[in-house]
Amino acid sequence: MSNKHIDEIENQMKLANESLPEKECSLFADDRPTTVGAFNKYYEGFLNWARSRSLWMLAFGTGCGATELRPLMTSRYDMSRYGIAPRPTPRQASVFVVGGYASIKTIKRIIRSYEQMQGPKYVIALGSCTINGGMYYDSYNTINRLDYYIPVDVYIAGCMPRPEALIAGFNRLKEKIRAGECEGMNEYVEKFDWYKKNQKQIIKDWNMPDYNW
Amino acid sequence: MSIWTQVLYAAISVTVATVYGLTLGGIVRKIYARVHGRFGPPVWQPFLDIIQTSSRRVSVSHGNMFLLGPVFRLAGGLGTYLFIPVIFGSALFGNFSMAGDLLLVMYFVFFGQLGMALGAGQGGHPYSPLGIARGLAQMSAFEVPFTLAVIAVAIQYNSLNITSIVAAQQGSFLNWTLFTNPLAVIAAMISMLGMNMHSPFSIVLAPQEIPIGPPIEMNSGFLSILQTNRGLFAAAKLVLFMNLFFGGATNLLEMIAKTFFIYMFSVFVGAAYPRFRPEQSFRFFLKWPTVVGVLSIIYIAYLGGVS
Amino acid sequence: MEQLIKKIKGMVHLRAYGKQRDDLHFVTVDKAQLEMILAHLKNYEGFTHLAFLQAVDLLEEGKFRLIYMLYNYSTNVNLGVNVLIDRDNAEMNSIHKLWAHGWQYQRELHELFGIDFPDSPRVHESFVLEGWEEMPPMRRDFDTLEYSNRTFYQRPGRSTNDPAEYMKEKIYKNYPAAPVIRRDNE
Amino acid sequence: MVSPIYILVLSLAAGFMLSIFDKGGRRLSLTAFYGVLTFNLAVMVDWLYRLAFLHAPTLVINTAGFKAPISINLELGITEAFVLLLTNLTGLLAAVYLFKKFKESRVSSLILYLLLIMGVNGLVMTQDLFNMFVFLEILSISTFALTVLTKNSKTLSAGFKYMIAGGVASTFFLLGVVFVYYFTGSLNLGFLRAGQFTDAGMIALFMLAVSVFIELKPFPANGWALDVYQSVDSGIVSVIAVVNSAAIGFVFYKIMPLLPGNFLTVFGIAGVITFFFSNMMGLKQDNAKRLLGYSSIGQMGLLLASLVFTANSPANIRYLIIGGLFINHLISKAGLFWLAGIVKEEKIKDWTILRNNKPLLVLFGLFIFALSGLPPFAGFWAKWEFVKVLVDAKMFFVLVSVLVGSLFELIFLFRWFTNTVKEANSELEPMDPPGKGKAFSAISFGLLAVITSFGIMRFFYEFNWIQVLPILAVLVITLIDSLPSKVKGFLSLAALAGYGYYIYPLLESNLQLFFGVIFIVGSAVNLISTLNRKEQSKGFYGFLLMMIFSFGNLLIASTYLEFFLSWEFMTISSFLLILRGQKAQRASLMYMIFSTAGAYLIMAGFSFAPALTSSSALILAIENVNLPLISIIALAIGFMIKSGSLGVHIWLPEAHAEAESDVSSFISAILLKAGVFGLLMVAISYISHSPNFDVFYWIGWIGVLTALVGAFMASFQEDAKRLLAYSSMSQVGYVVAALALITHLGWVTSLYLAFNHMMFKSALFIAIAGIYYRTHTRTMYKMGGLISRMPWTFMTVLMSIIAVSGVPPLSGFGGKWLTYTAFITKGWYLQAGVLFFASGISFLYLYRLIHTIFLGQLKYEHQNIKEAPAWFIIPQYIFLGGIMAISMFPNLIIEPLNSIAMRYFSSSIQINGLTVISDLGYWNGNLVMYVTMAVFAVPFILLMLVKGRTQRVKQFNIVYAAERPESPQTTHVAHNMYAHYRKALGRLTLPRIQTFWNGVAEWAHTFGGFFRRVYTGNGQTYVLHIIMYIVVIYIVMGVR
Repeated sequence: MSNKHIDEIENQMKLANESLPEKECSLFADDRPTTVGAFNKYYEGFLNWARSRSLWMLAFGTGCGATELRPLMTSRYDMSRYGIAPRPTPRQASVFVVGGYASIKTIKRIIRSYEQMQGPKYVIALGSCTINGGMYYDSYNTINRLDYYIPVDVYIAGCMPRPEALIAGFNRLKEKIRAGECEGMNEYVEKFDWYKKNQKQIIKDWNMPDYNW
Repeated sequence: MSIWTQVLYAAISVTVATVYGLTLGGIVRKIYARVHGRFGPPVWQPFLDIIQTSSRRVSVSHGNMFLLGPVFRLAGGLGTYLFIPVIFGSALFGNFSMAGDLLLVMYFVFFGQLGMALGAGQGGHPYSPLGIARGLAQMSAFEVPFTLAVIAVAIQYNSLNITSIVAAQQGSFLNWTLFTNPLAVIAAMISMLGMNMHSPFSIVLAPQEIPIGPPIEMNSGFLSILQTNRGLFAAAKLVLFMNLFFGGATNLLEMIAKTFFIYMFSVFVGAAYPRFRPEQSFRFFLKWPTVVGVLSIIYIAYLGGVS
Repeated sequence: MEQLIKKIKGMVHLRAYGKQRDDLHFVTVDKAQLEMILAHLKNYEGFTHLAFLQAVDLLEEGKFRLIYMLYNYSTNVNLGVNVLIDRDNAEMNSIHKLWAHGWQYQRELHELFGIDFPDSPRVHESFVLEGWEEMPPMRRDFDTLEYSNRTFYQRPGRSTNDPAEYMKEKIYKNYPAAPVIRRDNE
Repeated sequence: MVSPIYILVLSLAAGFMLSIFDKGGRRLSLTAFYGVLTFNLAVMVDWLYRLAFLHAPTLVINTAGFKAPISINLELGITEAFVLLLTNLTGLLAAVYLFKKFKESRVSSLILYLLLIMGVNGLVMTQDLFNMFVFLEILSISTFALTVLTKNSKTLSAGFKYMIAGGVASTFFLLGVVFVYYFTGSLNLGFLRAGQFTDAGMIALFMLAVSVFIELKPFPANGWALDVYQSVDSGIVSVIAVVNSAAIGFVFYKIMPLLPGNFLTVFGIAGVITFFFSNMMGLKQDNAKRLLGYSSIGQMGLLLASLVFTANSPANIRYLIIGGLFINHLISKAGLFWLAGIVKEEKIKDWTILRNNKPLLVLFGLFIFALSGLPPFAGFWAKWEFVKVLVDAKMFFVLVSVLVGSLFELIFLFRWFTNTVKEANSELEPMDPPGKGKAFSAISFGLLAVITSFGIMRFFYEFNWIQVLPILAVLVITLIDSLPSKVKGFLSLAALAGYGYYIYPLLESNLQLFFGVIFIVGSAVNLISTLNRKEQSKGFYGFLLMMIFSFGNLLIASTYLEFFLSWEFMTISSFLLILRGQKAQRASLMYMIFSTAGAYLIMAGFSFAPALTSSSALILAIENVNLPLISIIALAIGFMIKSGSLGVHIWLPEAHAEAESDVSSFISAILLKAGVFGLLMVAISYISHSPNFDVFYWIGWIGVLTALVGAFMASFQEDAKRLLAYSSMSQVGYVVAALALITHLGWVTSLYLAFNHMMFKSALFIAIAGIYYRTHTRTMYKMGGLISRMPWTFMTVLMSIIAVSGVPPLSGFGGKWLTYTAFITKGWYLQAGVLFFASGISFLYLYRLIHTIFLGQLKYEHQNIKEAPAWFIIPQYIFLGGIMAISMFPNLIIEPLNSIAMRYFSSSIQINGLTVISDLGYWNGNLVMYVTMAVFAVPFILLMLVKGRTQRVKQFNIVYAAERPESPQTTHVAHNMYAHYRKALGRLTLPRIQTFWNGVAEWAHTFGGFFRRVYTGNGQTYVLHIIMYIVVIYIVMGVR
């Protein structure tokens, strides 16, 4: 393949970043995310086992459900014995716990943080609001279905779900990870345009790049 | 001894130290948890964490210096460890201590920190330099009592050669620096609190103020390298302290026992105290530990502390 | 308090006065006289604190009611100064010169009710709704359900229950009546 | 052969005839006027030639056919001829200068001028006291009449005061004459001998002497003269200040043999006091001519003092001192007064217009330099010898007063100079072109200054041409200054190579060779960076070469004077280089003040030193010299000022920061090492003899604290060059401290550190120069993220800061290892602790430097800037190569240094293969390097394995708490980076030393202002001053 040809393909891979002002275009990466496949079955199995035993949760309370994360962290429920630990930065986290209703303003930050996490990454959606809007189903300002915007691995129903339910949810996530079913990262890439369309439909003030590396 | 044997020995020694350091990290988390009244993660959790971070499929790099930052850090840890003779009289754990003496070890510590600071700096996140500024400043402060203690030790044994310092402490536990020069040990142990960066001196990572500070942009494989270093470097520091102040070790078991207790000191302090503000931390080190360090030198050099 | 009301009455055209509690009173004044009375209350009557500025949509009357809630620290009295403004092309003078933090309330009102405060700084910037394009959502003629259906992908099969009925039906079915705690003094 | 009596006759005759000539047209009278003046000069040239070269006997002219003492007789010896030659020359040139005025004013002014000149000639030649009185009166009256020629009320009152004071003085003189005649029956100087005077006769002599002394305007009885200086026309003032004073000074010289020793001492001290206080009061002056007035009075005081205090010196030394001071004063003061007339600006801050006229500016600089007593001008030599005389005579009070007074003088002169050259002045008014006559006079004196200096150097000291090379370099480059900058740069490089080739065989020892490498090779590499200059850089290479040659000359100087001469050349050239910086006014002034203070200490120190016994280079010869303690202290402080030690460091950051960016590297990397070289020289003498006071213990502490404070200060800077400047201060503090150990290991350490510092600091400064060239800012927080735009420069800075900080495996670690080993071996434990603290602090500023410039967020305006030009990159990488070489193979440098230090001590280290072994520990730089490489490779490979698919992202792709960054400016953490440290240290960070020096300056100014209040401007008060002064002198002398 000639170099020119490669360049063309690469250009197609670039994102438009239309909503950024001219002078900021060079300050954000404009590459498209790509899918990264698993290793061979056994090795990946081992890795998934390790991943499931070491879940690093993004400590970002996005809704009222985040209140339930505190007792989970502290002595009463002690999530650390399950290998779950909070991380202060999305770069290092592997699990994103979306804590309940997500307003438009919040979903923008959720998307940004989710995209900044390094895969394999998992999403636990907490509370009814993330499933179908919950009590805010008719609000002008909160989304109804989280899975239209980012791929969700485990939903935990309830308003709000108690820490026990959260632990159950984490355990469900672990099972899914070990079974190799949590490929949200690749799913997001595969259906990238669809997700972006949904996101941009509600986030009118999109002053960030199309993919937040 | 051929160079390849030496390399092989070094590899074994490094592996043992890393595993040991990481396990210690796990134990610390367990202890913290018990102090909090929790079960805590299993002691092998650090290993799982390392596997997890290094098994990430993608990573993000901010540039070449960012890429090399963790490499510098681990190289610093490796180097520091490799220039320390771990077990007295053991060829297997003798490492490359013939390349230099105590001063080399003390300065090699900076190698990793400087490199990491540069890598984190290129990350472009404002919290990185904030954390580094705190870290460097705190380092400059806690190095003062530590240096004074080291100088006292050098005067006492008239040597900067770690092996001969250890050799001089053999015989009875009463020959340990701990008993022959207690002031120096006090100064050094207080500065070790700063080195290990447990609270009250955890101002660099400070998750609640400057979320994790310097490595905030570090991810995936970069982070796993840093985690590995954390284990190795902890072991290296402990071994150094053991050699200088606690009579060194003649076998692996003794090494493990001694370093474990040295480490527990900072762990217990860390579990019991809340965090200082940065300026409190600097001032703390420049006050009493420094005075103790100066006293230790006066004791050794001028009052005839060496009998 | 009565004296104050009298005084206000002497100064401006007092459209209405209501007393909710001993420490909570409401007066309604004309739009044009609002600033004057607020300045007076702030400077001479000790109502130094603007607790909030809020609006009520009186759709049926075609008005907005703006409530300037003032607080007097020395007497611990709340005084709500109400003013009615037209709902169409709603516009009001800014009070950010009296209370510096007023601009933030006004910005909020502009976004959520569409009330304009021409002098107020940064009033046209978005407040909580980044990039909102529809009718201001707090107006009562804005149909949020319709908007939500249109925008947020309702999940089919969602049902709503009254919690009390639901609990009676599902959880306490086997109990003839909910347990009632009786106390001695009843 | 014309008898000088005709000078008097002709002047007098012409004076009377002029008014007649004038009837025939002004042209005729002017011709006669200038003819007479020229004739006077010609006669004196003739006579001086005869007396000096044909060894004609002293000419004695008897008048009226009788011999002395009956008749009035005149004498013309070589001294008289010399003085008269110069005064007549000045008279002529001043007349030329005044040509336009003379053409326009009445003829009487010509007559008066001629009378004045005649008075001067007569005064100098006459041997008769009464005759002297007559001439004094003539001088006095003609001067007064001339002053009031400039018609305004100020001159009138000034002239009147002058007249009154002159009258009072004359009265005393006349009384003295009467008494003398009464007691001795003779008025002829040749016949009067001090021995003949009884006690009563002493009073007569006292009156005589004191009246002449009053005429010389001693402090504080000199208020009457100052107004004249300020208000009268410059041409005439130049005559009053120079010619009149010279004549009266000569009168004093003539009656000196009559006076008893205690009289002379008092007069001498009064002269010194005058010198000191005039200069102190000059500090506060902002009126150019009044300032020159103060300076004139001061110079006359100094001249008087030198007349008195050199009485016992060998004749040639005495001639050099007095003649040198006299010529220097005459040339530069007349020149400056003339310039003042050309510039026509009263306030010195308005002199900036001189910038429009480059030749005059050069001339101005020349006169200022000469007046300040800088080499190669006459004043320098005179001062050098005078200081020596004073030291030999143990007149320490006088010595200190003279030196401090000179420093004051230098301060106000250089304030004037730097102000003229650099003061920010947005609207430069064009300057009127000077009249031809005016310019001619000034330029002639400029040339005369140059000629006399070369004369002194050539004939008096017989210097080798190599000692003069720095000056020659300036001249040669000035000649080719119209060539493009690059050509001059390459020529300079070639010249440097030639110079290096020339002095290489002259370097007798390894030590010289080592410093030769630092000075010459280091400069040569640094010079590459100047090749980037696009504009013509007039004068730059001249001064640069001057500086580098002076460095080299320091190495081969074989006498104290040669060393000091090179030292001063170095100071001057570096001052002029610093002055080229855009805002360098204050910085260069401060540099000059501190350097000169240091130079005076060095001068005094050398004067205290015993004579050299061998003819080899000073640095070697000094081994056999037992310097006395005071000499060691003076020299050490002098050299430490140059190396920026704590307490006297405040010139350093300013000078580094404000100099042009490619000059800063020279200053930091090389100039500071000159101070180290000097200190080493002191130490060499110190170790060879057993001193009873441990000076170097304290120097060691100063060095250690310098290292600490420098590091702290560096951490709190926002300006990259200022940061590096403080870093230099800190690093040189290490060098000084290690040197002060006075052990083998200490010296190895010191030299190792010096060499290392030369390399990494050059590289750093050149890197910053390159960055400044691209970004046009030195403020670090205005940069950021430049790593992606300037990777090569980043690499330099990275390597350099590793080398600075002492992190293995680079050369810095060797320095640290040697340092601590040396300190602990010596037993300086606490010092080692402080040094370690300083080295910890150094991480702070180093990280700040590299982070705020290269890491973090790239600014919008720097998104497209390019890498620094190759001329900046090349020298950086040459230095990096050097650093890598000595890091990899430390033996390359340790072995030579070991041998250097072994000349003075027995070796304390063993070199076993590649391992250096000390008493305490060991270090194998080579193995460390390999192990480091290996341990670096392992994690690198590991990272490649585990990092997965890596996406390279841009600067805004940071997590930023789920927000997005708004702008690079607000995202880059750089400003006040160590605020927390400052907070922790609290009051310790106050700039106390700065405050101290500000206090000193304030104090000096206040005192100057206080004493100035003596001058009320009231004529009566001034007369009272004179009377009181005479009374005080009378009492002090104990005349009975």
